[in-house]
Amino acid sequence: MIDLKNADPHFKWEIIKMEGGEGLLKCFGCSDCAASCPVRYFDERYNPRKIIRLTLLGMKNRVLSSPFLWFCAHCHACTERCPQGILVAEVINAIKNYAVENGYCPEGYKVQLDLLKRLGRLYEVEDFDLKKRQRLGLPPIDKTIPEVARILEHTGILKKVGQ
Amino acid sequence: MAKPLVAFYWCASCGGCEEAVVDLAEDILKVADAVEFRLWPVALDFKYADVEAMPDKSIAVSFINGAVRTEEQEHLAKLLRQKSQLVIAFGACAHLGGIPGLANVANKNEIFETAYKLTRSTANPKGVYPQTVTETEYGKLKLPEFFDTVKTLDQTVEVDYYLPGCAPPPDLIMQGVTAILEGKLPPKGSVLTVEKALCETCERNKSKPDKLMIKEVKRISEVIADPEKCFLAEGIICLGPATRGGCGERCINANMPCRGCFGPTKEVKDMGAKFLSSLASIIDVDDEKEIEKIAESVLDPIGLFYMYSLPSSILRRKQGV
Amino acid sequence: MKKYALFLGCTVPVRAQHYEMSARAVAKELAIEFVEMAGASCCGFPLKAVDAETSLLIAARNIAIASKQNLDVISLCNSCTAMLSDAQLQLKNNEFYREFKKLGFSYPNEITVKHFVRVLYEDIGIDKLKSAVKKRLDTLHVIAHYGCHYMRPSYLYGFDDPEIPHTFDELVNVTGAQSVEYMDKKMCCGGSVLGIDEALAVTMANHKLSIAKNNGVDALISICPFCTVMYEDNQRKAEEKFEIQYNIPVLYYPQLLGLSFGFDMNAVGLRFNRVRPNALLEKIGLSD
Amino acid sequence: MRVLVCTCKDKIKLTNLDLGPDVKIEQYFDLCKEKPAIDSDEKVVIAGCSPNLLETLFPNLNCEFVNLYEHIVLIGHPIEKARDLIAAAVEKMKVVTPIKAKIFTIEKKSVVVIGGGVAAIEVASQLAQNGVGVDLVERSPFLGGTVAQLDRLYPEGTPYSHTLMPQIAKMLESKNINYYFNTEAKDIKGRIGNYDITLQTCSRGVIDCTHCGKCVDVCPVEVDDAGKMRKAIYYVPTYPDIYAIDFNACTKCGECVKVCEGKIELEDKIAEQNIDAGAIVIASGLNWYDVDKVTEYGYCRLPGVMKTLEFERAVASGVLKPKKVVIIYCAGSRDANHLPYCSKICCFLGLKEAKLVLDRYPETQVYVVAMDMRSFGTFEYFYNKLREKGVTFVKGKPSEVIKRNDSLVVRTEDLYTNELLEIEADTVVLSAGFVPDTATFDKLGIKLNGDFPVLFENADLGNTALPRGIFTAGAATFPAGVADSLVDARKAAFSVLNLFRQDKIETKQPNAVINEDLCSICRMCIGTCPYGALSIVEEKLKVNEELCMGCGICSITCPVYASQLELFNPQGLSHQIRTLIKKGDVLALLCRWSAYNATDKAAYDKYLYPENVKIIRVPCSGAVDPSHVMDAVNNGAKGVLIGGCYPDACHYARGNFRAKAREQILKQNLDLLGFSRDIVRLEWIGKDEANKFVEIVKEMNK
Repeated sequence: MIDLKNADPHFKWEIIKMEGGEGLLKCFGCSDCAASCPVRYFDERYNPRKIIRLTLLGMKNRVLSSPFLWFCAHCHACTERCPQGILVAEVINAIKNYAVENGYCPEGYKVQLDLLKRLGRLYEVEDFDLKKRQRLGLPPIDKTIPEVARILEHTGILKKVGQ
Repeated sequence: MAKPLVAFYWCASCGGCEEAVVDLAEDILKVADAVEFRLWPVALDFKYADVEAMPDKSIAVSFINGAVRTEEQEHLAKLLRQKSQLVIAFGACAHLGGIPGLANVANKNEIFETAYKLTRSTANPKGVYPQTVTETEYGKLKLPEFFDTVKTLDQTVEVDYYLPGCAPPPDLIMQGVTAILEGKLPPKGSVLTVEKALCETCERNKSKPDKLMIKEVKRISEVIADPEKCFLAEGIICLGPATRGGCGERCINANMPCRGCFGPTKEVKDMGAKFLSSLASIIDVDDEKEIEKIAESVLDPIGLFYMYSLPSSILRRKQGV
Repeated sequence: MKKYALFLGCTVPVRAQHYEMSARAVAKELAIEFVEMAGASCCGFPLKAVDAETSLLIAARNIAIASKQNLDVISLCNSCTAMLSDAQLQLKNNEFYREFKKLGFSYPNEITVKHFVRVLYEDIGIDKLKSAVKKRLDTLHVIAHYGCHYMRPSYLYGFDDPEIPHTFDELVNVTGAQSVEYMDKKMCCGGSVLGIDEALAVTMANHKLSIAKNNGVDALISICPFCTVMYEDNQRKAEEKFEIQYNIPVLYYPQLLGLSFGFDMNAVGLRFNRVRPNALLEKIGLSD
Repeated sequence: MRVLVCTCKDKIKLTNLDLGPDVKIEQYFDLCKEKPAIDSDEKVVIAGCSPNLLETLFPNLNCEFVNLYEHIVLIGHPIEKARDLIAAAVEKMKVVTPIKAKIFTIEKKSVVVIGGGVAAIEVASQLAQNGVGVDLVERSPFLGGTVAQLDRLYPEGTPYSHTLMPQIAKMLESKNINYYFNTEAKDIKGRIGNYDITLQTCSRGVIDCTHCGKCVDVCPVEVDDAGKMRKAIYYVPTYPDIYAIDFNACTKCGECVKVCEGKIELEDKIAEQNIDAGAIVIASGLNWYDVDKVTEYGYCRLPGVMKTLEFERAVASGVLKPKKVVIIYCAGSRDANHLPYCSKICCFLGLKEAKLVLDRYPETQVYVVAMDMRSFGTFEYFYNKLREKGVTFVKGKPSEVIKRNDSLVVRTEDLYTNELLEIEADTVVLSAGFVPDTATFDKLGIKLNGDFPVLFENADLGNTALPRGIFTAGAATFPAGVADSLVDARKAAFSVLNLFRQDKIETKQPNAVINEDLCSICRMCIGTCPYGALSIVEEKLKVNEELCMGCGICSITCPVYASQLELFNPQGLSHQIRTLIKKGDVLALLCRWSAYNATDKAAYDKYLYPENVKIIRVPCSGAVDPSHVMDAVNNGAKGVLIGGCYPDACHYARGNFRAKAREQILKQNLDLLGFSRDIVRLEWIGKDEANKFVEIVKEMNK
């Protein structure tokens, strides 16, 4: 049961303030998003309509702690079809961002963040890779791009996830 | 026949108005032929005492540019009024207060503090501010009093005509001078340019949609404006609709929106408030929160709506300081 | 000669060199000049779920590199294209631009971002591609996998029909290979959930693999290194999980196009494909 | 200037009022009874009780009312306040432009009815019976409009002819109607009482007809007319009894001419003629939404996916015998990418199609997939009946229709079970919405609000946003069913009859007047007019007197005061404020439709407020200029309250939003000039919210 005693009426307003969260209130629950969602097609535990619904009801803890929130593949199938013009994938992403701000960052993302901080890219470029590129006639690439770390410092995201 | 006597004086101004006279180019020789200068501190050496010694109304016309900010300027404005048949407020500062008029968002102390203490290039360890009287071993040195408030010329003395602009364009100056010399002047108190707003003659007005509504307010510094399109149609604030025309759209032609140096048209008392109203009205958003957001995006409304006209507005200056 | 800045991203230069090689080879053939983007980083997409602003700033910085050279950007990866396109749109937003400038970056020239395949379709054109084909691959039947961020979200791209996409099929057909019409064409590869729930991701990838198998095609044609990871690298996992044999080669489109241009199979890096396309090569008479 | 002061039967005791030699004060014991004569051109000030009452007794005058009873006596303020209020009113009246009477002469007393559907027929019929000459202009060759395309009408399912044919028969009894078929109004000029309409008529092809039907037999061209097959020469059994050629399909092979017993001309030519009228009724009906734009549902792409009309006609004519049907509701409706609104009638259309197919083929399996079933009123019985007939209703919005193994599959989520649902079917019916046919409105330059010709959020505006000589009937303004269209048509006919009783209409409603010496055609005002009354005609800004409703929003928008509202110009209000406001006062500028009424209520309910609160009545919160606030502040006002209607409830549609934007920027301005942001407050005050008004002014008075 959804117990509204645990609801936070500010939650939806908080999400609207997030980048991409703007359209949230327009949802009228038609479920076109859920019916279009490829992830839900294979795993009914993920349901974008339900996440949005719970957000509108203010069930903050339940939404933020849900492991299924992270199932969104950001494929935008829902966005294309939403009759209310909600950028559904962006709204879900806004909720994810909010979850990160509130200490719910999945480990996988922390690893990626660390890689980007150190390297500026997701994969380490070893000498082996550079040699292979050279052999294949491909131009050399930068091993690290420290500028990325500067951006991470600037936005304070490292602090947010406790790095 | 003796040539009419003319005075040209500057109060609180940047000197641009004097430049505008020089910009008359060869025409300045015609003016010099027709009149005799009795005071023109920037160009010729006359003493105030010479003017004081003249009989009242002996000067045919005094052109005064700049706003009135100090005791000396006030004194000269009054003196020239007394000695002249006609007083012309020359340029935006004399007419409306101009850029120096924006100082009315501060008072004397705040200005002194900024100018003589806080600016990084200032070294003033003792914190000395200008004094009206300073005792020295050579005697008393006097400086004119610096007022709290910048005033327009007509808030100081009666003004017969206004030559608008920052600075007035040479062709308008020439027209004005010719009208005076030929005695073909409009009713007293007129602004010596056209009656309608800038849009009337602006080339870009044609590109404006009939229903001009905007969803975003932009400043020219934030975007690169399309040189063909009406600024307002692109959401860039342009004071053209509220500003008297006759300037030849100099700014518009340089791809800068109008900032209102020619002042309001005749029915409007408070140009800034009026244009604020117009601009707010075309914000095409029907949501209170959105409206608040857009209103907040209008940064520095005083500098925007009252760039040249704060001292001539209804409230004239910042209150309570 | 058309000039573009080439954005490689993370995966392509390190894990999918054959994609890069083949793309460079066909580009050269089509008189497209790639200018390297020195200092380009990750596109920012992996951080979007963590903090949208950070990811957009990273993307915008990459765009700034191309903007300085006043070159439109070509990306080989669907996700990179989406991320960079989003940032390109954001750069027109004053608030974002101010933040961007605070970091000391600038965006002097307005440039566009396009996927390489979109450039082939829009800027080069079907006709020109057709005339470059020297060896028609008429015997091949393939399925074209668009991937999500090729045409979605349409508000970023305004390209192709997000419901009934057709451009990539047309491009595949140019080579002579037949792009087979199939169900659930727009289905996601599952790549985005790989890090969250591998079993689910593999199930998603399996869906299209099974459709491919049912259609009896010779290959699945991909235009995104992410999708290829799902369909090729994880094919074995899908086979194990669903107890089925697929053995479906996954080719990058430039590889297929290169073959139709008459390139040597090494020139398009075919030996790096993890599912060996031996049967396919045999069909077109290139078996080694 | 005359100032008429009423004692309200001795309740207002105002003595020794002297406002200088130019102002003549007249005292009345009971103004309501005594009713002194006031010249309609004269400017006067009337001081007495609330203008809400006085205005009904002294309507249409150049008059400013001063409310002495509700604003002074009842509220217990000293009577000396009256002097300031009256003096300020006098100062205002000195500078306002008096109202010029607008006279619309009704020169022609005939009507043009545009359209030929049920609404148009009803209007024409009613008017003709009442002796009004009617020109009925129909685009197609036959009467009947959308209704004639249907098989049956909901909810009973009666054949359309039950309704339409008696209606046509009744209309044909009148001799006052000229019919123009294959005709469109190409151009409309003029104004109320005298319109000049250019008609453009395409040829019908069939000149004379014996109704033998041989032409149809020999015609080789088959045309799919929304699910029903017909020939290029055809007949719709309504009116007139003459066949017609569909020149879009006709190949001009000449077979029909050979067998014709009457006369056929295969030349499609266009003729023009002009007619005049005193009024126009637009009954142009509606168009079906192009559902092929909803690409995910596969219309045009997947065989078996059809529109409701096609389905209805195909089932009714026996061409289609489906086994399993899915009816998808809101195909493109309530959808930001297509029709953002609800078309109101398609829920019943869908139910009707379900009943139709079950009536014919009871064994058919029918699924209705709907986000919401909007079966208001008696339609709930219809909905109940269909459930009992075995229709399966699914709550949800299908994501897509696909083809799988030769059958159509509707993919959706079933919101009742929260599970994904795929329904296989041979036929998928898309119940799409409707769009009004706005071609005529465009020709008349009538402002559309979104998709519709008139504003709907404001009941009053629905009637006033059209020029005075233009009326609408039926589904021309919004999708409507047959019953609603007929009621609406009778209403339109009544309005026209009412208009034609008079030879002229005179209004003294204040209008905006443009001072061409000042207007630089900067176009700031045009878009702010809620009625589209402003436009540029021959390089000059013009006010359409038929449309202007006197809100004053344009005069406040105008950056040079070139636009001036009669009786309420910005300079007048400025003078009034400068005279009225003294140091420490609180000025309340209140919308006459809402906030001002609250002050009357405050007096009756004894919500007292301090005497330094001075109230001025304005037409709209959108008719207040920031410089008015500056004036009051400059005079030392402690605060300025602008009271307006709640959002979306503005009498003039958008005036309060304009006010909001001005207030928000003004606040920033005043902040920089050293004032509290709250020195000016725009508040939404309902007409009964006396307590809210009083609380606010008390706060502002602190």
